[in-house]
Amino acid sequence: MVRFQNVGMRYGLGSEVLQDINFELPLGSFHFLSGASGAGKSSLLKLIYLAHRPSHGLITLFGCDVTIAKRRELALIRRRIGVVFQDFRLLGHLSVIENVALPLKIKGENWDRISAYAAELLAWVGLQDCIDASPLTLSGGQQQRVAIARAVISKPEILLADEPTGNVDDAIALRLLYLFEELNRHGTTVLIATHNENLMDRFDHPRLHLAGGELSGPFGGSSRPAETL
Amino acid sequence: MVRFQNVGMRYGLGSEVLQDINFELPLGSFHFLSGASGAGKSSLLKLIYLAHRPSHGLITLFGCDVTIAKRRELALIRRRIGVVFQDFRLLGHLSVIENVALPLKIKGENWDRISAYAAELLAWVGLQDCIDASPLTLSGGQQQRVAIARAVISKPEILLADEPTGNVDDAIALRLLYLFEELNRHGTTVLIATHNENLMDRFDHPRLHLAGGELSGPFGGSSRPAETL
Amino acid sequence: MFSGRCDLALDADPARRLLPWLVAMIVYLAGLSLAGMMSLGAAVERWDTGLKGTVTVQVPPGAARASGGAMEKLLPILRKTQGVIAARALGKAETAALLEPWLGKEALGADLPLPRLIDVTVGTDPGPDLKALAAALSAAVPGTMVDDHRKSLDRLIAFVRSVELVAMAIVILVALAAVVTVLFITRTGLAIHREGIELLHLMGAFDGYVAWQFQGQALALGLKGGAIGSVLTVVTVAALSYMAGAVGAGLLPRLDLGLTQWLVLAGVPLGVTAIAMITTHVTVLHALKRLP
Amino acid sequence: MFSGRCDLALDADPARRLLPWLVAMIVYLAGLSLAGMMSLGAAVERWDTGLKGTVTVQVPPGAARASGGAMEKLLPILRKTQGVIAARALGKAETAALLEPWLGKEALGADLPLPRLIDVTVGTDPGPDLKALAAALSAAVPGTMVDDHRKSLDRLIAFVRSVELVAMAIVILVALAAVVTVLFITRTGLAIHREGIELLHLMGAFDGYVAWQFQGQALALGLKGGAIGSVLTVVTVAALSYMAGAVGAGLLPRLDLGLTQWLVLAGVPLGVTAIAMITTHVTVLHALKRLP
Ligand SMILES: Nc1ncnc2c1ncn2[C@@H]1O[C@H](COP(=O)(O)OP(=O)(O)OP(=O)(O)O)[C@@H](O)[C@H]1O
Ligand SMILES: Nc1ncnc2c1ncn2[C@@H]1O[C@H](COP(=O)(O)OP(=O)(O)OP(=O)(O)O)[C@@H](O)[C@H]1O
Ligand SMILES: [Mg+2]
Ligand SMILES: [Mg+2]
Repeated sequence: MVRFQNVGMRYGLGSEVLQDINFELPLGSFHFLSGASGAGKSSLLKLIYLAHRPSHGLITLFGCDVTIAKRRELALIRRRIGVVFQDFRLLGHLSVIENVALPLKIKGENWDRISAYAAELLAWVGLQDCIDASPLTLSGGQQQRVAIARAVISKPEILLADEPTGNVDDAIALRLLYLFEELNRHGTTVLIATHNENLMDRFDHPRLHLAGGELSGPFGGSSRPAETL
Repeated sequence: MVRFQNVGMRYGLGSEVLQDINFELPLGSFHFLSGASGAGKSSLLKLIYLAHRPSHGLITLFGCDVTIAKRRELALIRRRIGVVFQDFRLLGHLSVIENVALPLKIKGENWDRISAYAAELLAWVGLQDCIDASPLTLSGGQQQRVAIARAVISKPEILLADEPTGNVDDAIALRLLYLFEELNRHGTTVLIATHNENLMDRFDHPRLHLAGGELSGPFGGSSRPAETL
Repeated sequence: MFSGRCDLALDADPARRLLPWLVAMIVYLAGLSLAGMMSLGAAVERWDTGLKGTVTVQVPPGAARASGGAMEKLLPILRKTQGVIAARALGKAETAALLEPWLGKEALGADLPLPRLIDVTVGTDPGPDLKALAAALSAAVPGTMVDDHRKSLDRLIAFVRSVELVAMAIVILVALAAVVTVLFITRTGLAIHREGIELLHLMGAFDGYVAWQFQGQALALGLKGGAIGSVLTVVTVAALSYMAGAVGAGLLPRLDLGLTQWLVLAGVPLGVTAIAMITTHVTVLHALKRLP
Repeated sequence: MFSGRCDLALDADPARRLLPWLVAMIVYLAGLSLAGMMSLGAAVERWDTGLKGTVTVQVPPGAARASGGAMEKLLPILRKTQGVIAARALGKAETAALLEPWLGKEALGADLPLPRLIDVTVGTDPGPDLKALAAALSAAVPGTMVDDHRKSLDRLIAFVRSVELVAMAIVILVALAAVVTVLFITRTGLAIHREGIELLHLMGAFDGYVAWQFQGQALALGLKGGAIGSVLTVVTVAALSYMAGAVGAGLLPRLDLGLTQWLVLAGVPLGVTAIAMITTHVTVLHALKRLP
């Protein structure tokens, strides 16, 4: 599903934020990604959702080498990945439900087919009353839940969540993780970057740990570690 | 210091987010503010830092009724309040140290007097290496720490922090709270809105709790509850 | 619920309501300059061709009196000359009418002696050798002059041509202003909506999907502004045309435009719109290509 | 380290590099229209005052011959008339020079009889009763005409005035365009920097502190664009002036401007800058007043 081989990454001309990362996320795995603030968790996710290119090394997504993929292929790969951004990135001039439905709209799907599902999803994250509001009028935690609904609506094959519970209380955080587990049961590969030790402790999923630009942890969950490939 | 009497608040023509809030924060007190996502924590803080006006009731800051204060007086009151916004609100085109120094610059202070102190503060929150970077190139947790440094640099008489530890790990969160306690010891009145039960448990400060638009808790910390005023 | 394809709310920006007026003003200025240029051009053209085919032979009154039957001597010479198509002596009334604007009716009514004039129609390709002709004619009747009207008008035409150049420069400048304005608007739009664009890109939107949102707006903007500007232009040109007609000053170029020229004017808003679309397309795709 | 007072990086926006050129074009168009308007106005003025003070009395050649000593009869009448300041009979050479443009050198060289002309300088307040004068003169010498030059020029002046009106409309329009552009820029700036503005406000910045950041930028923008536009205007006007001078067409208005008029032209960029500053100030303060 996702395979990194000797991947390094830097921003502009700075020093390498990530060095020599090797790992594989098999189909249907569920991982946490931990690390101190500034360790490079978001950077690692950016590489997977193709917002940034590695400075060296090989990244394979869905069996496709992303460094040689064409622009249009990259767009199609991006559609198979759902992302919860650390800073939400909601569009303030669209209503909540339009924000949530955006990934499907980009795929060219019909609004009628979308809207019922989007509303159901919003109810699940506890936002049934805010469907037609602007995200700008929502509280921090509500915005975060909209971002999560948007990331999962297209039933992505890979779900990347960056600190998805930083602005909600523990009860909602648990509920959101159950949602991720539900998706995972249906085949989605999940990777969640978080600082919340408490939350990670409650779930029995393998943890990847970033420190000093290097990744350690039980790679691959139920599968072999990437080094041996 | 801060006193609310029968304060209600609504956004636009919506229903009341806060109803009949009564409390007082005495000089030098330290409170946590808890409540579910969307309960109105950020809204309550907005009333204190004068970003929003109450729909009814009386708010007194530094002994001054804010509904009748002149525009210029309000600006001067704002300068005595430091705020950590839930969404940071850093200016991307300024460097980190310029962002941190902004409150002092607005007061018209001299750059030379400012810069040494700003650098020291940034070192305290662990950002000595990012002084001249743009906030846009920082990780989520780093941005949050810049926002905190900016809120405290002018040694405000009131410090309001909205979910100031949502993007940092527990070790840094503790360090930040020690910073707030240090300020509090020097006389700053502190109010911190947070979901982090763990963190609140570690400190022995009174908690205000928001639910259903109403506030409950041991008002005033070491002082009398506001109801009896 | 979804309003078309506008994920970026480019039209929600309050400043955008001003933009059609900016475009309208550009179209108006361009249209006015173009109309002025074309009508000047048409006037010059008229003078030019009107004069090209005729030459006037003038016999001063004294000379005419001195050599009796000047006309009879001159006309045969003219008719024999190669390149001369027709030569016709003007009667007294015609001559008086021609001179009236210069001398006034009353002067002519008095006994002012008039020169005799011969109106000569010449071919242009090849034309007659006017110098040789003049020599031949003044040999026959001393004092006879050949006036091909050119000298007196060449200076005027040169000036008008330079005014035309200025008008053309203004048209080019205004087109440039249109490009700069559209570039500015597009880049501002890109700056305002940078995050939205990046988001759409990261969700897997194709470049065309994003570019179209900007282009569609440019189209609407260009058409709306163009329509306003065109109406203003037409009204102004028509009013000027009417005023010039009422004044009836034959000396001055009239603002009467042919069908082609009205079509060219109609092309101005379409041109501005096209410029807007193309500029937008190039700018947006250029910006998108920077995203990985 | 702090670059002046710019907390909002209004100039960091890449689109902003285009703005001085937009302003320059506005200044250029306004300047050109103004220059054209003023030189037309000056020409009309010249014609007007040049004509107001003089009246020409014309005695046709026949009449002059018929009543011997026409001058001796007419001059005393003129000098007695109220409002006439001076009356001077023109010599043959002067008359020929005056008529040359109409009749050509050669015609005058021949024995064309010339009318006799008297150049009369009249007061304007009160002027002489020209009708009564004409009657008195033609009673003394039949055929004498009084020409106050007005009729022939009034039509031309009317047309030129209408062209002037159009030029003025363009100046006003361009000023409007300047206002709209500045409004657009300011509002766009407000939209882009809304969060920054709100932040400064919440930190306790006074309204003037925030407004100044925008105004300072408008000032810089106006001055830079104004300078470019002014240079372009001066170069163009000078070039046109030179061309018109080279052509030497006395009929056409020359682009020669007096000191005052150059000062007015110099005022254009300052005016645009002032408009920019004021518009910005009003817009920003208006937006700020909405914040609690
Ligand atoms: N756009 C950028 N340009 C330059 N440097 C960047 C950029 N984004 C992040 N960095 C730097 O890269 C490092 C890793 O950042 P990253 O956002 O990946 O950390 P993180 O693990 O997500 O931290 P956090 O938990 O605080 O969000 C940081 O030192 C940061 O300063
Ligand atoms: N600008 C606004 N306009 C309209 N409604 C708003 C606005 N901001 C917040 N609200 C509404 O007010 C309620 C309280 O929001 P508030 O941001 O105060 O919650 P909160 O307690 O801070 O929640 P969180 O912990 O998720 O940040 C929410 O229901 C929200 O939808
Ligand atoms: Mg991060
Ligand atoms: Mg909040």
